[in-house]
Amino acid sequence: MTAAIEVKAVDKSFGNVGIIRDLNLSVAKGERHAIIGPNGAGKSTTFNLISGHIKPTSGEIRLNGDVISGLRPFEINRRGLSRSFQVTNVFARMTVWENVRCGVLWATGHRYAFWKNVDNLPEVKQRTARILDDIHLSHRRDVPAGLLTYAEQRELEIGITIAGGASVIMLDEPTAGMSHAETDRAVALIRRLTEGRTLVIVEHDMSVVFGLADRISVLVYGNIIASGTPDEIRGNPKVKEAYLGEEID
Amino acid sequence: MAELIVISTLNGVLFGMLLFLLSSGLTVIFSMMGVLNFAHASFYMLGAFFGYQLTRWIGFWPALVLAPLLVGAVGMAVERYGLRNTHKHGHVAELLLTFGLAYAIEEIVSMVWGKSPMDYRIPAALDFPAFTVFSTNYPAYKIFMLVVSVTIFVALLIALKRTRVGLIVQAALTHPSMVGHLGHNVGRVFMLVFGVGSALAGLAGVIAGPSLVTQSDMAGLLGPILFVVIVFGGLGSLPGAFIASLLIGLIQTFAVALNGSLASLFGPLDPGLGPSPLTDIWNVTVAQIAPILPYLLLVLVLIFRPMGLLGTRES
Amino acid sequence: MRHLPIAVAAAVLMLGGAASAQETVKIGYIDPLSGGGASVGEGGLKTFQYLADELNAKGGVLGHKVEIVPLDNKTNPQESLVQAQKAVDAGIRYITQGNGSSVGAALEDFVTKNNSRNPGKELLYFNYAAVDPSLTNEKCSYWHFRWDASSDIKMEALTNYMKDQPSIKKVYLINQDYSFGQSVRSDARKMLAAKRPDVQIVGDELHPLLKITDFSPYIAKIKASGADSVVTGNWGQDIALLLKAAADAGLKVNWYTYYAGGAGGPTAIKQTGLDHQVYQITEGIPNSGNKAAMDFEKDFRAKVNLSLWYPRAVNEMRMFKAAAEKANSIDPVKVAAALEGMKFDVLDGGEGFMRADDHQFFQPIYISSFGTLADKAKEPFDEENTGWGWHLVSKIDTANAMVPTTCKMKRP
Amino acid sequence: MSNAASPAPAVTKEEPGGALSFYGVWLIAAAALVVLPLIFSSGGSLTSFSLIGIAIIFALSYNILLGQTGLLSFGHAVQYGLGGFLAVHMMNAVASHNWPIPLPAIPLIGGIGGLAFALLVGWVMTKRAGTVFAMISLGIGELVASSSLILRSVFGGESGITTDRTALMPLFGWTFGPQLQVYYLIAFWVLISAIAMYALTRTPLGRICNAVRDNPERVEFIGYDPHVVRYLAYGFAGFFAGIAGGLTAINFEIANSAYLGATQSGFVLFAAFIGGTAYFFGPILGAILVTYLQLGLTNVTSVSLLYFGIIFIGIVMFAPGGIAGLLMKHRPLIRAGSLGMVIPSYLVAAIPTLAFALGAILTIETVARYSGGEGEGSTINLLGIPFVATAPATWAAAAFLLVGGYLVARLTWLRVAEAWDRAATVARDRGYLA
Repeated sequence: MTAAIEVKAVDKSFGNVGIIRDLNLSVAKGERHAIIGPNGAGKSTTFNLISGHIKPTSGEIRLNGDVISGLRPFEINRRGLSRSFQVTNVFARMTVWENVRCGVLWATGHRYAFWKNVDNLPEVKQRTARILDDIHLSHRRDVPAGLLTYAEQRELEIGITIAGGASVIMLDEPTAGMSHAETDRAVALIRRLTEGRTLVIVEHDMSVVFGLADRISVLVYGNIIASGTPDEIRGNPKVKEAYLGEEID
Repeated sequence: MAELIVISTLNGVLFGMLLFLLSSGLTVIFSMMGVLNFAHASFYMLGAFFGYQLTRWIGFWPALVLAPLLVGAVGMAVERYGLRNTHKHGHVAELLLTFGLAYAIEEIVSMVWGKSPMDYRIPAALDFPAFTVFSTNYPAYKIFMLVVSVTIFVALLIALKRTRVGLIVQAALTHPSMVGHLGHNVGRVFMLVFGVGSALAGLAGVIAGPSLVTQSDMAGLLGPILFVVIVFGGLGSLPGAFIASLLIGLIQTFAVALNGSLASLFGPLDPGLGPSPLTDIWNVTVAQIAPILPYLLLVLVLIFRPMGLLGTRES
Repeated sequence: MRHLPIAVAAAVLMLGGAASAQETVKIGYIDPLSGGGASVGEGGLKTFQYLADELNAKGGVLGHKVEIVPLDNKTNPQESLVQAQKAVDAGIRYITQGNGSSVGAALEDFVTKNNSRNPGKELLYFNYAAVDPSLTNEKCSYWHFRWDASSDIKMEALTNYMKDQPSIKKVYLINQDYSFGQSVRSDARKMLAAKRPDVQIVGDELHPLLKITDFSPYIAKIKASGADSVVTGNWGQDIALLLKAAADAGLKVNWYTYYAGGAGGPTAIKQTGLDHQVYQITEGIPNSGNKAAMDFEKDFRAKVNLSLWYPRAVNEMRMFKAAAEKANSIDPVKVAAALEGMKFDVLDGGEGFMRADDHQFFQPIYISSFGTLADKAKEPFDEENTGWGWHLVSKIDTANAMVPTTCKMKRP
Repeated sequence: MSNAASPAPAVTKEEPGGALSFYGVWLIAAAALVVLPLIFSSGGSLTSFSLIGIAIIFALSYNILLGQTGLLSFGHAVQYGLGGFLAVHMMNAVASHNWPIPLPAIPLIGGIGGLAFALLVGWVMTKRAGTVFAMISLGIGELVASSSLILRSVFGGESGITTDRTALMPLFGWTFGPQLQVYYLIAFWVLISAIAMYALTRTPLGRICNAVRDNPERVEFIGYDPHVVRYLAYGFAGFFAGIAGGLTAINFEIANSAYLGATQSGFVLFAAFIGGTAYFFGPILGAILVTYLQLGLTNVTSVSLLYFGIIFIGIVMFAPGGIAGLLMKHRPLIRAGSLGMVIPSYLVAAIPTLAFALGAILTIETVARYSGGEGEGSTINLLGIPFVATAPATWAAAAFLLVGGYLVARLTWLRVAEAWDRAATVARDRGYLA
């Protein structure tokens, strides 16, 4: 079986500074994969590389077996990969309902249609409503996204990300800045919504990581130093030395 | 012919340096604050008019110093009481504010000074031919303009390398997001940069006023070319702005000096064809299209190099 | 025109429709009163208001008071049409305009259409300064009358003068790149070739209209060509800057111009020190030597604080009165009929006439040079307080300032 | 659809069951357009209405860019003008060949002209948004306006190209000579263009345009290419601008290079922004107001453009939502019934604000008279009171109104802000404000 995501020997440098060096990563289909590492290790850069936000200097990235490195983000998205952002990145002046619906439109085949009434598309309507329900924002459907609370915006962020029905979901620190209660809710949400899909997640909160992930990769200085199940990672001396020893005691 | 080349080169470099006096301020302001100051050419115009007025009152030399300072003060006031309050509404609102300002300044200037060209004369001390090339005089005042522009250019370079604000500006040019981390002083730095940028534009106005025309439409004539310069050079790139300024200055001057048209190159078209866009294009001379050359260049550069000559930034 | 409080009232009027008593003869003055050409437009307005006062002081036109209604067109053809429509809506039957042949063409077209669509509400268009020959040739209209000499008439007169000047050998043409500049250029080439085939055209330049801030590259070209005379139709800043750049570069040639005397021009010439090297071709000059004209000039300057830049406006208004009296009516249709072919003694002396074929007024043309005035008693008028003034060089009689027309006049 | 029916506080969305009110609005608009010239039948008002109608289409087309897609264009008149030129050429061709095309179809040709040019240059222009797009649109605008003077055979130099709208075949006995018939032609196009542009905002493309406006980066990650979205929006804006240009050509029977220039581009930006870009009806308000001021202000002051500039700056600084934004701000208060809490403070603030405005007007007019060289004896009529421009009393009055008005207005506006807070709190408590 081909892996959902296959990163092979990817390098990325800005100017002379190499941020990612010889990155290799493989995420199997249906797997929940967490990427952890200290600040500045290149986690977000890795996300940006895979999702097409930036182009690798060298190396190759495959999605479900197809080469996607060098493609534009929307091309990658259309092939079934969707990502969220670390900094909340919603459509601030549009309502919650419209935010999610925008995420649904391409996937339901309406694309750039200018001859259809967007309010009269039953499939779009149902799907949007279901997602709103899923992210518990139905009661806020007509509020402009910019006016939501922080936690609500994070949930909306996830909603937009999954709206298109992508098979691979990438979440960049989905619980950052949340309280304990909110985090628990978000984790449950993520677990439920990514059922049957491939999930790649970057997260600082180790309880989230170890609670959620099937496999974990540890990124240090732009390089994966270890990859394995949570237990393997816990026991890996290299990880302990480079990362866990410092931050998790 | 040699005469034309020498004179055109001098004029072209001169015009280019004037453009750079303006585009450097515009570029720095844009890099730091993300605002493209639409009213920048209006500050140039204000410089010329202040220069004219002060010259009548207290003479050219004091005006040369005072007028740019005044324009700088106006610029700082615009930043402090206008842009700073508009910042929360985003860059488009800021751009629109400066657009409205450009409009208002032009109207105020023509209200106060009228629409006719001002009798803004070259100071007597500089009103003599500096040298003669093939029997054509080259005015000393133009040499003076060139010297002032180059001096400012050098001073600017030194200021960027040696002063604290200069270092901040440099950091902003390379890493725009850095500016956010300047701390509580950011407002003062912005105001200062905006003031210096406006003062530079004002200085360009003071020295260009007597040589070119001092009139209430001078901002409208120069403004669009200025934007071409900075987009062409690459938004936010100071070296890019420098190259683009000189290039456009030279191109515009040399285009005027050329007589060629397609008709003179390939011979006239069959007169039986009658008027059509083809005959229009065929017969137009390079000199006639000189003023639209910058815009043609802009389109070309955008097709082949959307970032501009030395630009690195997406938008 | 400037009563702020009426902003609201005027608005209501605009919607509610404004009709007014026909007791006064209203002449809509459609010219720039704001925007780039405002200073010129204001000068024209004052001239016409002075002339209206003059008529009114003598009992008006057939007992009707004459009123000038200012309508600001910002030198924009489209805005002119809005203003013309506004004039029609306000019951105005005469309009006058001068600045910009493009505006003139638009108005001529408007008047023609309006008069054919709204019989009984005819509008006459008195043109006092739009000089594009096409207005009285291919575009000619029965409802349009032009008092200014069109650019080809002036060129005819100028070349008739130049043909007797053996010192002119190499001529350089520099003009603004638009219809007027182009007709100056092509007429100059055609007429010089016919009258002085030995004269060499050493340069023929068209530059963008009102966009050049530094003419020194052009001056370098003129210098390189070895020209002894330059012919230019440039106006506004394009003539002032051209002369300034010439003086800077030390270019010594004679300048034959259409509009060097426009606002700011005399100051610029004085500044450059080109004493009697700049010639202008006009239908009248202040120092013409004609007593009546010079008395008029004196009174005009005293009251309006301007030099009389539009002697043709004087002819226009006085001739309007004469035509109305001839027709014994202020109805535009009758006045138009009376104007056709009408002979008239112009301000500066000599007879002119309104040719029926194309409604172009033909009149004596003057060539004058600008510089120091030798005899202050004979030539009392200077310009813009420079101490310099226009000196009569040559007067070309009406007969030598005639051009044929291609107009096929459609009469109602 | 259980979730959608959950009791949600209505915030900005119109009430359900909108179909009736939706069609109702357009029916009322249509009726108003028909009846208007019957009430105000003078030639002057017909001229004004025709111009306002054209301005409405033009401003709405501009808002497809600025309000819907977030593209600030300084060269929108290019599409408008080219549409006008194509319409004029078409009218002349139709007249000379006796083609059976009636005049009311001509604006469509103008629209196609605008669309064609937009599609031609749009791909390069819309590669980037924001400031760069703004500058490019400015450059293209200058390029086209200047080129039009070179390509004389097409654009007719500065005189432009004239045409005769009555030379086309009459439709149902209408020759379109009288302004009234032209008005109805324009009104017809205003209605269908407005409906079409409104409908466009309700399509998938329209919504994605909004998304691109809000966050072009994010759009890329939901499958859309923002470049394509901007390009399509640019095309639509060009199409409707072309229709407006075609109508202008019919109205004036002339097209000239001024149609393409910066003044027109500035006009439409003013109209859309002053009206408010965030709401569909904003640019309509703006077009009406700005056209109206343009026609009326020039009669009463020589510095009308300065007032425009000041109004524009005021809107940018204090009400970036434009007039529509100001009006809509009060909607939750009206619904919550707390509007009454702010009205008194408005009334109190109105007096010094008006005094300040009058002081500003008096100052500007005095300066204008003075430098216009007509200072001596010239009077400024303000609210029926004649002020002599040269009299020190006038200067004193101006200074007093300006400074006093400003100081008092500042205090009263603070009270307005307090009243607003209280009213908004009430509205929030009652669930009408998020």
